Amino acid sequence: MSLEHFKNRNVGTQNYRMLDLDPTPVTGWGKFKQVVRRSLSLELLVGLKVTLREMIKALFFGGMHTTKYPFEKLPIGPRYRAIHEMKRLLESGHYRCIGCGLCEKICPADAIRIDTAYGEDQRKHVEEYTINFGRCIFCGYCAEVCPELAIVHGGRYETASEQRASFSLFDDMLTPIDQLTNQKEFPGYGSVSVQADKNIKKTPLAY
Amino acid sequence: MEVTYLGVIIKAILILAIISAIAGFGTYIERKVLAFMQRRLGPMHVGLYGLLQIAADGIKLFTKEDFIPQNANKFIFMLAPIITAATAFIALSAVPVFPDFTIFGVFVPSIAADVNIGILFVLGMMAAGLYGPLLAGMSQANKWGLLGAARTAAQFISYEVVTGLSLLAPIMMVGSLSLIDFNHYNETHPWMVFMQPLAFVLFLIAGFAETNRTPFDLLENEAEIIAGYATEYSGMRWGMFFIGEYANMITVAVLASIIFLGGYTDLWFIPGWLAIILKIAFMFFLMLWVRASWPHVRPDQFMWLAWKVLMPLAVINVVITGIVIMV
Amino acid sequence: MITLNHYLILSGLLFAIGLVGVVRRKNLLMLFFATEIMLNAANLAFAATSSYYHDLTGQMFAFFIIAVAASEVAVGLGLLILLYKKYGSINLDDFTIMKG
Amino acid sequence: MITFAFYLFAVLITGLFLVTVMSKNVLYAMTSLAAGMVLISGLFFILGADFLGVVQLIVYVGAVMAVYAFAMMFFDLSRDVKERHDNPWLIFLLGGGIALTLVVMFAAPIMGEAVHALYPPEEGATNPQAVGLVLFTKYLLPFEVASVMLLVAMIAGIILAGKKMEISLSAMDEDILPDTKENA
Repeated sequence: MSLEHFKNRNVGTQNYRMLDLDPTPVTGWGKFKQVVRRSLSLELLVGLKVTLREMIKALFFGGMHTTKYPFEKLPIGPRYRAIHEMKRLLESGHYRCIGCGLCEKICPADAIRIDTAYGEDQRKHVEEYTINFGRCIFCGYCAEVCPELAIVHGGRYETASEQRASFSLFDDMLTPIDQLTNQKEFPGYGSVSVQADKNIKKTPLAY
Repeated sequence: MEVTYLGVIIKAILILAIISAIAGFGTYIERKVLAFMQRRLGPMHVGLYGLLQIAADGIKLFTKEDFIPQNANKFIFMLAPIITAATAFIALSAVPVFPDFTIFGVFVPSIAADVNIGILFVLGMMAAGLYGPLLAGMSQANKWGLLGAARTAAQFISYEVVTGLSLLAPIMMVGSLSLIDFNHYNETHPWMVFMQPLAFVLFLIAGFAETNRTPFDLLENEAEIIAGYATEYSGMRWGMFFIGEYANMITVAVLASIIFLGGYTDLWFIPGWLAIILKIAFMFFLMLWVRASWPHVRPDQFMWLAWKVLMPLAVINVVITGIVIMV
Repeated sequence: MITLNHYLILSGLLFAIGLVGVVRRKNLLMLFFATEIMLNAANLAFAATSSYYHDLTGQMFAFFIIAVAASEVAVGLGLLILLYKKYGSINLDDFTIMKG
Repeated sequence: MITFAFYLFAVLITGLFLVTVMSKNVLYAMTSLAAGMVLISGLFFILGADFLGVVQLIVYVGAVMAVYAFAMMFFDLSRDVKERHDNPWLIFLLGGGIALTLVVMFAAPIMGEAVHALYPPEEGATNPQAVGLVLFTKYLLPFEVASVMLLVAMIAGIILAGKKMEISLSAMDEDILPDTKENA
């Protein structure tokens, strides 16, 4: 099942067929005729034929629908909002987060906690960044408000864990440094729109 | 033909063991076939192709809490599943499944109890089997159980009539009530299903009703009455109802094979013992196939079907057969 | 060795049990149960006699008794249900309107 | 073996029927009665009356007792049956006396040895065949009368229990149904 299949469900455009049901017979003779017609036209066997056809299709022509879930997964949409990912700068490998704290402010569930400090190099460092996934409602405001595209929603949806501390540390969500070349620019919710450059307006000089 | 007590006991134990095993295996087959018909895989993970799923289910059933409701009539509540399982196995004791054979130089007739009223005995035991669901439903102090029990009584009483009358026409043609005689009759005549097609259809419908299989499983119709008579049951007591149900399915399949489909006579090049296994397997598959295909019926439609359609048809069939035999 | 007398004594015993039930029971349904016991005892005596004298008449009577029992149930339970609908009880002690 | 079976069955049947008569619980009474009838059919098998045994199994156990069970659904089964007994000893005295009379009655012809078989079974015929031969020759008229009686009983049962059954609420259309709010 491809992603294309997911997007184009074609709801409402299928060829539904209307059954032309006979009116319910009222008289005894009418009921009798209906029973005889339905019994002798072997309508019941049609149901048997359908199930047998499906079985043969499934067994011998590869029509089995089962996805063995833990072993194979269905693709999810690019705009899916699951566990957060923290991105790195592609050039230097340094994390993108500038510690502005906007995500902490906007989070409606009060799940994000950010702690920053000035480091030795007189730059602002993110000392601690945690998201409490017990409280996160996956609304996506943090990704939307982030000015640097540093925090985005990823596709890792299996959120069950043995303890609350899982997935909540900055380092866990950060792209591993050796995977830097595989880091994809985020196209989904909260990312820069395609024609972002055109939409930027010059600051009027009059000010 | 010499009947020894030891032989009878050995055969009884063999029937008990083999049919229990087949009944367990039947649940696996049922889940697989239903899954295939819905284009799913069915149980896959326990053992090769999920074959050990039966063992896993058994362990689960045995270790589950055995729950008895507070207001229930405890003794009868505990007795009911045993009745279902026991009657199903007793019914099988009068059914010859294989041709007689000789093993280790000992002649073995393939029937545990050769009563000369085989068919009636099987029907009688299946009739007594109605006490399982009935007492279960009435003893558990639960209104869904009571509804299930009421449906049990109505359904079984009605469809026993249809079963008996539909089998009457073949009995008249053979002139005996012994299932062995039925089998001998098939050696010299074409299969009974070609001579009595209506009786075959009626027997199948009534058999589905008496084994509580899907188009007619109103006793535990979970869409309407939770689980009917089995609402309060859990663990192995619940499992015993199902062993009984599958044993009954096998009984009906064997009866249909012997009476209507030629029994264990040799078929072209196929030896008799293999032929009857194939026939029984087909009948079993038919039950699962129907379960996958057809929806439930409403209880009032079901009673209507029994008394206004099937019973008159069966009586007409008997009358016509009688006239043909007489002329 | 089991003789006919064994069966007849058993049958008489069962009949007495049923009779005690009929006299003792006040609930109509239980009364029906007791009558069934009596009918069964009679059946047993008939079948035993038929078997020991090699005569099928006893079995014939047993068949007719079973037919009678079936009819009795059909009519009796119909009346029982009517009674229950009308008075809301099937206890014999409650039907005392004829008592002066 | 047969001796053992007879005594086992006899003790069990007596015990079960005693439970039926003495128990205060309807469910126990019905279950023990049904079990006792199954065992009586076992006695019939021992006596060689195979067909009678099976008829007992099908008609009594399968149909009659199931109909009783149907009637039992009127009652609250978790509660005991309340019955008032004025004079319990009289009952047992009566029962015992009649039992004694019965035994004497049964014993009288046996002592006399003046009994001989009217319809011995055909040589070589199985029990159902022999039964059929007698039933459809000598007892044909009673058989037909019994069938008419069953028909009459069935119609009577339907009419007695099924008053006002012709109104089926589930088969009606919504708008024909009586307005439940007004009635409530």
